[in-house]
Amino acid sequence: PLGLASSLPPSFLLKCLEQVRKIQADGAQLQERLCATHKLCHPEELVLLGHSLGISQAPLGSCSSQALELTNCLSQLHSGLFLYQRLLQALAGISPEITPTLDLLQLDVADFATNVWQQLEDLGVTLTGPPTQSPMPTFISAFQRRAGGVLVGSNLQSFLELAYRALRYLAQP
Amino acid sequence: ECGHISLSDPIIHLGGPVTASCTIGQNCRHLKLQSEILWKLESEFQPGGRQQHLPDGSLESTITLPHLNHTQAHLSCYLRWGNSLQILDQTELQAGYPPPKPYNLFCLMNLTINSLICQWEPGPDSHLPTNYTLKSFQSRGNCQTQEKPIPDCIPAAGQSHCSIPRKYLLLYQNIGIRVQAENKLGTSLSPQLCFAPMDLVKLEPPILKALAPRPEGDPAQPGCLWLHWHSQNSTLFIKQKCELRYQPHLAEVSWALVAPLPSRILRHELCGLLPATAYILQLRCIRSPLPGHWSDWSPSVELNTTEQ
Amino acid sequence: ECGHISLSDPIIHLGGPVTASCTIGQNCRHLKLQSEILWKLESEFQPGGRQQHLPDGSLESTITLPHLNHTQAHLSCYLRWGNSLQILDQTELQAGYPPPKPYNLFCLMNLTINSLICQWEPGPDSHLPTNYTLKSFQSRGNCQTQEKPIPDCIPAAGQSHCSIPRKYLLLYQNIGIRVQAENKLGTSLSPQLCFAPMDLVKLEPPILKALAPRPEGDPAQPGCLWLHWHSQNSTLFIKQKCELRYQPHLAEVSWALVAPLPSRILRHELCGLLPATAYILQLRCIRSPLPGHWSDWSPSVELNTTEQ
Repeated sequence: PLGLASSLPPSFLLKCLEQVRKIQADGAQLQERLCATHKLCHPEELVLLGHSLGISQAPLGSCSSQALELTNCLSQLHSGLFLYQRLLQALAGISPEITPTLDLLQLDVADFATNVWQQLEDLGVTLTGPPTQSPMPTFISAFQRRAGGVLVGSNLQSFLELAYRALRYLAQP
Repeated sequence: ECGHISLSDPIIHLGGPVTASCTIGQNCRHLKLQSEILWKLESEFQPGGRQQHLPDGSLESTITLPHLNHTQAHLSCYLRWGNSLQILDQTELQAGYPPPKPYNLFCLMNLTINSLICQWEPGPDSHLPTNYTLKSFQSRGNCQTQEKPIPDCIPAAGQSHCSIPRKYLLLYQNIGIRVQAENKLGTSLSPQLCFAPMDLVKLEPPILKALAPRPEGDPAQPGCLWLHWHSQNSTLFIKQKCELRYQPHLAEVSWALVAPLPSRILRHELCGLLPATAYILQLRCIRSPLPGHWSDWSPSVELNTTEQ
Repeated sequence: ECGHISLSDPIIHLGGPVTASCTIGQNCRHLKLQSEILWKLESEFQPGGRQQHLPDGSLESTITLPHLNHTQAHLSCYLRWGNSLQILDQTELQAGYPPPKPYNLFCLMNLTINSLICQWEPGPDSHLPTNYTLKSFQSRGNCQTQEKPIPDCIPAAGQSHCSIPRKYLLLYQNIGIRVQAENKLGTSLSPQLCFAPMDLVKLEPPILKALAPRPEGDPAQPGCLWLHWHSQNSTLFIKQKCELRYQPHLAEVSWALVAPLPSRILRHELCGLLPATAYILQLRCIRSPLPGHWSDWSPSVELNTTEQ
């Protein structure tokens, strides 16, 4: 892809792809647990609640194949990961059965965000500090945290799907 | 917050009724509050929700489930929104019974680990998280009056036994003790026991050993065995009596018993046995004349009586 | 206090000298301070005590043991009193070596328990209580600079391994790590390792299973076996390669190897084997092309090839 990725160390993209797959697996387990333990299985039943809680989705426009520009894509990827890391943190106290899965997912997202951030720095991209901090939703009941978990998990999976396609495109020899 | 379920009490008697109401605040104007509120218990819709507009403009549905037969269930409040159903709130119902009275409270004083070990039967499952506590106190008389409280003994989760360390006990003074069971639907107490810990001492099994027949003097008597035994050193300070049981190894013969016997003997001659037969012998001891519990039987010793 | 031993240092290099002095304060007038002070190491008298009266009237004896060869010993100060010997004071000497450098530091990232497990060789016994600590930090480059410290990992007593929980790790960033050994005679450090935890991932063994020969179509080929395998679900996100080894069951034949193989195969036909022979097969996998450690071999599967 136009030598876009030539400026990247060879293993960086392979590691990113592996990290995306790991986060997707963690995310799937979170959704599976929320369904089994709390009968919250369908994100489409929580759209209304999502609006009222203000759970936003992270944009990844500059990673779509038409407008793929490496540093913009990586910057947007980092901002999105940073947003999801904060959203996952806001879900703390979701429920004893779900907490271990949520903690691992959050660690993996933070891990991936750090990786992308450091690669941007190594590429000499001057970042003005952590991305804009949009306000986090406040969950006032256990149910809202669990419903929030379903919505954030579902949004994160779609975000990662886009990211995976872009990274795989960049990783093509 | 757009929808909120409120319950009379989230803890319900199993099989009993539960009434819940789901209120949609008028701050959810974008919900065009003509929609229908629906109820689900786990994943099944529940008919019978009575819906009304409240003076403050909010919308409320109230439902009564006559008999809740789930020990744990999710109750969800839905709103029909366009052609989709939206969950507005969900609450977890827990149903069970008040805790049954614990029974068969039984205690033993173990001098090896220096603790009073008590166990009990918790009774049928109340389906609710239930905490058991062993409550005890030192008492002069027959435990009607409390002399000095003893700290509560909390068993490990799910266990029906607890050990009170020696430092809280006066071994020769009465202790009043009972088990308390407590869950969100109530508390119950086992009958109280009143005893001096030392009177429930259970000794470690004694040590029983075979002896070679008398080397000098009379030839080995056929149908006789020579034994010696002593109880554990840690309990030698206790006056005890013991009993010996024996039976031919293979025969389906019931045990024969020799009692009472002293707690230590250097040389005991057991006769009247079948010659040339393999016998199994065991010994146990009990505090005596003061009260106590029988020790377990000692590990069995296998001996053969001599030929005719 | 009538007699007091003071030591330059109670912790001594094994084989090294130790100097002690025993002082009898003049507040012990009843001891008629003309008596002789004697020294014992364990139960043997030690000659060479130099005795003197101090200005303040107290009596002092000083002794130097040139080579202390006990790792632990009691040093006692005696006074001849009438025709008896009285112990006035006693102190415990400990002798050993400074801690040797721990070596062979080796780490594995275990994704099942989500920890980085490191082990090392402590080296020869220093004869002194020695504390081992796994010290590590996150680092951007090749671990020359410390980005963020990681809490010390303290192994269980007597153990030479320690696990760093995932929450302290960035799996894809370098970590600098070394073992510190410390006792009262000094501290030593193992050589430092620098790696990204994920590059030391050791996968769980894959699951290898036998398959019935192809039911439809071609008859079972003699000298062939049908297998399928997949790695554990928890590691499916990792690109891996695997290798298969097999050998006739009883024959002392070395393993034959088939590699590289993908990490999951629904149906693999292994041919070129001896007909009507029992074979043992095992599979293992490794992260690839990114670095990692080989998994253990899977539990062996035993299969028989068909007749000719």
